[in-house]
Amino acid sequence: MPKNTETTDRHVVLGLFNPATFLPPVLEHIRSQGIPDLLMEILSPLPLETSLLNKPVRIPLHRLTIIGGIVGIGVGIFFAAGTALLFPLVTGGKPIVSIPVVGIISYETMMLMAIVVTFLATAIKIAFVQQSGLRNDPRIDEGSVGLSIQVGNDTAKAHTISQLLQEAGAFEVEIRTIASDS
Amino acid sequence: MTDRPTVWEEMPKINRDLLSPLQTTTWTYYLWVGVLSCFVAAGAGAWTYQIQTGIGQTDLHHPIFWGSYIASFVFWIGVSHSGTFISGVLRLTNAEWRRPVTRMAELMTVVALLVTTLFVFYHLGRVWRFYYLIPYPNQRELWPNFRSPLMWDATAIFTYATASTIYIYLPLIPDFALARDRIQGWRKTVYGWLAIGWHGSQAQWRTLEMAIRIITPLIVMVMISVHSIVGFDFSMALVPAWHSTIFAPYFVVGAVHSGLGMVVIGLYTLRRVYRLHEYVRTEHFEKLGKLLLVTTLLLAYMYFAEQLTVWYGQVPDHMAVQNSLLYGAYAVPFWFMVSCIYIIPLVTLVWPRFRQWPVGLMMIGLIINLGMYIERMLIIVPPLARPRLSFQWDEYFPSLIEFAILVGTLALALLLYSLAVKFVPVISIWEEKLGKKHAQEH
Amino acid sequence: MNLYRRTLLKILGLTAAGSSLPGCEREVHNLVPYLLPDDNIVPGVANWYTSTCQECEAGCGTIVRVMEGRAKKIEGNPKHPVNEGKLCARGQAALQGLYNPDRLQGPLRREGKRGQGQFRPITWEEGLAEWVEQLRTHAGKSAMITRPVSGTLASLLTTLMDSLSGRLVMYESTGEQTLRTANHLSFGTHDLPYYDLANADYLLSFGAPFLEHWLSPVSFGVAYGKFRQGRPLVRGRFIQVEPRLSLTASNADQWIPLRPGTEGLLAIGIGQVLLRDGLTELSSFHRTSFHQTFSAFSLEDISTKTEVSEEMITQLAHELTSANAPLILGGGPAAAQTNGTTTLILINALNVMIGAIGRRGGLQWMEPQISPVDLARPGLASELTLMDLAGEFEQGSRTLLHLYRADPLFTLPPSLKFERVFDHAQFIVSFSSFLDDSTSMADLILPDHDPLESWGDVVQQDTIPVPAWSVSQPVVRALYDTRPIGDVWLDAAHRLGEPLRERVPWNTLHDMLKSRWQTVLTKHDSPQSFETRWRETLQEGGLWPSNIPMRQTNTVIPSITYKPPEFLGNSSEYPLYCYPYPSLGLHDGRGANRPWLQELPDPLTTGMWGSWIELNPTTAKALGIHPGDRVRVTSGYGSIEASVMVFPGLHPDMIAIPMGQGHRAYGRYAKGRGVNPMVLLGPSFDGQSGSLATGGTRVRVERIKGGSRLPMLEESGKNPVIGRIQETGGL
Amino acid sequence: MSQDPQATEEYSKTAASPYKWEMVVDLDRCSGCEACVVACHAENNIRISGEEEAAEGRAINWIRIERYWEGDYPNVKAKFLPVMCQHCDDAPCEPVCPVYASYHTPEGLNAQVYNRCIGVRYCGNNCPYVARQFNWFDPHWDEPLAEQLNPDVSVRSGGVMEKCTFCVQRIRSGKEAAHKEGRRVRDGEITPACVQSCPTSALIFGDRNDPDSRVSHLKKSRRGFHLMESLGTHPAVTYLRRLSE
Repeated sequence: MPKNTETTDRHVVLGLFNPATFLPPVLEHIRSQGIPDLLMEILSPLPLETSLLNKPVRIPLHRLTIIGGIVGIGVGIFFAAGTALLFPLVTGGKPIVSIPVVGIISYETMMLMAIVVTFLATAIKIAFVQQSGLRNDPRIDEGSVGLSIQVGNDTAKAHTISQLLQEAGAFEVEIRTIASDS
Repeated sequence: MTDRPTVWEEMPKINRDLLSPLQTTTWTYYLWVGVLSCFVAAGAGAWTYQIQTGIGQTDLHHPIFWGSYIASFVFWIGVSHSGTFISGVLRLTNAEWRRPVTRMAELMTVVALLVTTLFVFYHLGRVWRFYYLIPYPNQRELWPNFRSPLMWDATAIFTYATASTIYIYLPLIPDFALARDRIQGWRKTVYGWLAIGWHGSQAQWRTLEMAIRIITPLIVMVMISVHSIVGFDFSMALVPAWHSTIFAPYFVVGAVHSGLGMVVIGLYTLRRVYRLHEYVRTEHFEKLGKLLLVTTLLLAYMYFAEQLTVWYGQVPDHMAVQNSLLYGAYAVPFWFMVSCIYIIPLVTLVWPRFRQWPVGLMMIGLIINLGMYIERMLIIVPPLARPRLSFQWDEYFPSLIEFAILVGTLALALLLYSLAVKFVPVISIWEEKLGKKHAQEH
Repeated sequence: MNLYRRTLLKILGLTAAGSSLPGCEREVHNLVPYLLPDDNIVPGVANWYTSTCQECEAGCGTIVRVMEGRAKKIEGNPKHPVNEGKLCARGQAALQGLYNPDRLQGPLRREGKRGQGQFRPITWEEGLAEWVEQLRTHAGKSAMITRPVSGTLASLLTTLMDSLSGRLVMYESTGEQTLRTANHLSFGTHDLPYYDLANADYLLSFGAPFLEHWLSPVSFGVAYGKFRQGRPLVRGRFIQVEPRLSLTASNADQWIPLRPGTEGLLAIGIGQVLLRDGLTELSSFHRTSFHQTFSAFSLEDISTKTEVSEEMITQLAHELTSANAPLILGGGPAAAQTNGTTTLILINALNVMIGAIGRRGGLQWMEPQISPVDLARPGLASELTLMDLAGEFEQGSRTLLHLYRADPLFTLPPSLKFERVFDHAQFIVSFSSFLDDSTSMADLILPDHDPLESWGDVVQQDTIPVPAWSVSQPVVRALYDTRPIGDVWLDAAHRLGEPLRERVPWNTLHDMLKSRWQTVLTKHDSPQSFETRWRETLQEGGLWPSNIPMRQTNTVIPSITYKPPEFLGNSSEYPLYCYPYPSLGLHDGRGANRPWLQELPDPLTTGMWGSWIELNPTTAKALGIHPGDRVRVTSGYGSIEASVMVFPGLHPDMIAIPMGQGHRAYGRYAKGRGVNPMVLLGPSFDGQSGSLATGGTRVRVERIKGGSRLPMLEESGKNPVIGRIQETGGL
Repeated sequence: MSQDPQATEEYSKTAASPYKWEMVVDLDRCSGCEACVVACHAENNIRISGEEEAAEGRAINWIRIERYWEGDYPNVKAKFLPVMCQHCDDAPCEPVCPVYASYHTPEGLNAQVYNRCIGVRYCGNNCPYVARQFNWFDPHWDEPLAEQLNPDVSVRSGGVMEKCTFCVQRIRSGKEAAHKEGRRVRDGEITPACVQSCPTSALIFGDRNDPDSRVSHLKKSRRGFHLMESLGTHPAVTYLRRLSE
């Protein structure tokens, strides 16, 4: 039993539940212990329709997509119109800058940029929400739901919470400690 | 809910089943890969020879400047439409049954696109100067000519290739994570990178789903534009029987037609090889059969509209082409093609019982693709072979070198696909689980 | 500055087609060989030199573009009266004779048996020594067969041959001997008239292929242009009568096919109508003589024999008389029959009837002029003359044979057994530049320069309005260790010593040439020195005195009795007439070693690089033969095999075969390619002119195994009809 | 040539050129003698294809005489149509080239830039006159035939599209000559090889902008027509109909 000493380490408590038994009451019980939703995170092998935790998830993806698209149109116009003007050559009586061509090219580049930007944003988002030591547990994919709770550097609190989770019906609880200087 | 095992209880089994192709490999697989590699090598040799000696190794000659390479180019782009259509359109329409099919279809898309680009290079007279096609600042200050439909094509295909790679990657992230935790060795690290730290938190799930929701409609639009532009390559030209407004939509539908056929083949084979009968069930074949029936009718309708217009118009230039198809030099392949892509699918697929017969559907898939390949040839060659100056009328049939390259490339496509199967779960695991969940809830 | 550089880069990026970069990276293009040690050679700057085309006997004036000592292009000499700056395909292809990869590069001595074609290079000294030795041993027994030469060389050879009491035979397979004889019998002169096509307004041609190879094709081409569109209001009307639709016939407003060999009969029919309807004024002498000639047959008899309707015959007669300046030509297939001369005389008679003699737009003769080389071309030999020569060799009265640019073994039918000459000749010397079928039988080969490398002159005294005395000069230094035939003969003459030496005192043909031109150029008394006049002449390309008076010719046409053509082989066994025609590019075969001409599509069949048999579609159908099928053509004298081209413009009872292919030697492009139709022909002659009746042999055709696609420009090979073009306004 | 300001202008679209080149083909004069074909081969270093390639339909001709049959024996007619690049003002072959290998000069020439061409062959498909010819292999001349090659014209390598240029090298040198003397090019001063050789003068070449040039007059002829006028390619080659009853 470690003493209640001042360390800079942070603790994360992960409890594994059987999906059948993991129900909103459980969360209620934990909330009642004064743990805000912000510190909680639910890990699941597939997306859960109802968001059990009421914490806002704001992702500005749509806006990024639109911005990407607009940039793409610019690129398209440069290719179809700009390069033609840079070195104007008459070909077959077609105008140097042909509107339909500009349309087609910028449509494609618009799509390209929109999709690429959206993807990058998504990837970055996915890759960097995992701060605060949340880690995957293979057993979750085997058909269970994980509830992870972030605790500050208070070791004692970590233990109480793990108790709490066990009462709530977690068939397994583990406390992870992340060295802050790592 | 208690008598039947819930999806949660099935999960270990699902994981095991769907990851098994990645874990266990039989000697037949190695044999298969070995054979394919030989064919690929032969094709590569043929291409090298063609580059060394000259593009004259084909049977092309004026006025028939385009032939089997361009036809194959069009064909393979068509195949690439399978994935996007299945996973894209069906996702948009929330067709639950799509789930086991999407991943293997998307794989086809990516492989097909890789192959497609190859044909552009086969076709070039001076392939070592291909970089003239790339828009980059150079000392000549000369950029590619974007007024050329071929440049529209290049742009569209680049977009499409990038998009579909992204589109297959996103839903793969959770599965990569799954594999990362279950497979050891060098692959573990690779999966590790590819999973970009996925751990299934609700935030990640939501981000992922939102991204997919945004990209799906976009990629469907790209898909339609791509093959429309391939159609433009021809309809922008003055060539009789190319210069037609229906080409763009016609090409798109044709692409989906052959694409679906290809999916059926893949679906059947994979289910057979990896015993996925639990996941790929008859209903899937039946659904695909229905889709095929629809595309058959749609395509036949468009083709008829096109030919009827020509026939009734009786414009000599166009008639020359049509006659050569109906009862001229190209009559045999033409009628063969017609029966392959219209008649046979129609008379078979209308029977519900037939649609529930996987083997039959697989065979229809084969026939349709054979037919569509010939159809691509017949779209390109006869119009070129019947120029307005009848003095220049001529015929064309691919040379041995061409055949070697075509077969080699087909082998390459199969090879890439077979290798991919060993690295990527051919059925999207989490989507499958989700599907089962929905099924149980309602 | 930077801007300028940029524009330069743009140009490099965008060098338009045919920019001045020497695009091909062959090292020969980097080094500049100063073949002509000449101050005015500037690299990259072209010089033009005048010369005279020697591909056929028309003697067109040419200018040759020379850069860095290499001949680049031959064009017509704009100042030359014969071709007025134009030149035909064959003339332009002369370059590929000069730069032909199979040219003989030095004197050769036979090794092994004669005809095995094994030769060993020797020095000129050895060669000349041996030849002179042979000339001594075979004194008085030598003969020379040469393609027609003219001017100084001609006079040199004649002088030498008769002082050696040898026999000089100038032979040209398309020498129009029949025409010359017919004209001699009709007008009492050996000179051919000038057919003033340009000023005629109606042309009736009995098969004369004047747009292909007849007499002077280029000058006729120039005239034809004027005949059609040269005059503001007049467009000449042109009717061609012949059993095969030749290139010339396809230009006619109307082509009238008739049964082969009956052209004379048709002429009689037309003349009959002219006389009957009193459409002609004639001297009483002619009136009587013509009347019996032209009333020998009834019109319908003629019509059935010729297969030309009576209406047509009458119409032709009336058209002839309604025209202002009608002109009638005869040649080609009409002359290629056993009754050729008679036919052409009858045609001359028609010309007399329509008053075309001496008329503008008719037949004209100029007063004979004193040419710089004091003699016109010596008479050409007919095939019968060659037979006579062969006889001399058989008897042993001739033992030493010289060949110069003549290939009798190829151009003569084997049935004439001309190889006798080569069997009996004890020694054969050839001066040809190529190892053709005859030269490969030679014992000693002393190759001549190419015409573009040598001095020479050509005298054109007939078939043109003014005489043309053209010179040709070396435009490039000799490529190989060859010597001009003139110099070689002079050398030999000097070695033989007196009396030859003082008869031909010159050391080179060039000296001889100049000395002869000196007499002329100084005769036209002018202040400048000879040298300046000579230089001017060279710049002009020759000398052509203008305003030559017309000669009055008196027609001496006797009363003619028409005799029908005779054919070898009976019609039951050999149902078809056979007509071998000189091909547009290869002519009688001399062009077969020029790739340009091999690849030049025959304008009507569009065939290239080979031989074919032309069949009328109905005949082909009857025989169950399809285009591209392989057939065997058999006559009583030989048989050939080739693939068929169905040819809509051909008399159903006739097959036609292009000449020029089927060489046994003659270089990589010609050897073993196609077939030589001469193989089929039998010894059938036109008695009066003694020339071979090439149309006088019957054949049969049978389909045999196999069949190959002959190279054709017309890729469909389906004889397309005009579709779209008519829609856009027709041709 | 690159230093010649005129030549440099030629490539900038903005510079309006004083010349517009035009060819007239008088079908009533053309006898089909094919002197033009050999002249073109000699002038423009056109490769010798040889029997095999010719049989494959790959023989290269920048100008060819097309022969069309009409009717059946005995009333059969053969009509000749010389076809070369029509140098269309609205050339279908130009815009489809993805690398600007085919473009339009201010003088109305349809220029083909060999060193830019990568052999996509779209232009070949899109030329209604089948005027464009392709080098399926590298060219070859048996020595010493190559001695004859014209240094003013680049030899085309394999994999490159080529076609009639109206003998642009002759046009350029003609213009330079005129430029030195500070005058316009005279009518008939510049003749492409085919025009120069044509015995019957069926081919006429000149400047459309010069109202007194022969081509300007002949263009107005009632016999005049363009090949496939309905396609709206506006060719720079005018044909004069062959007259026949």
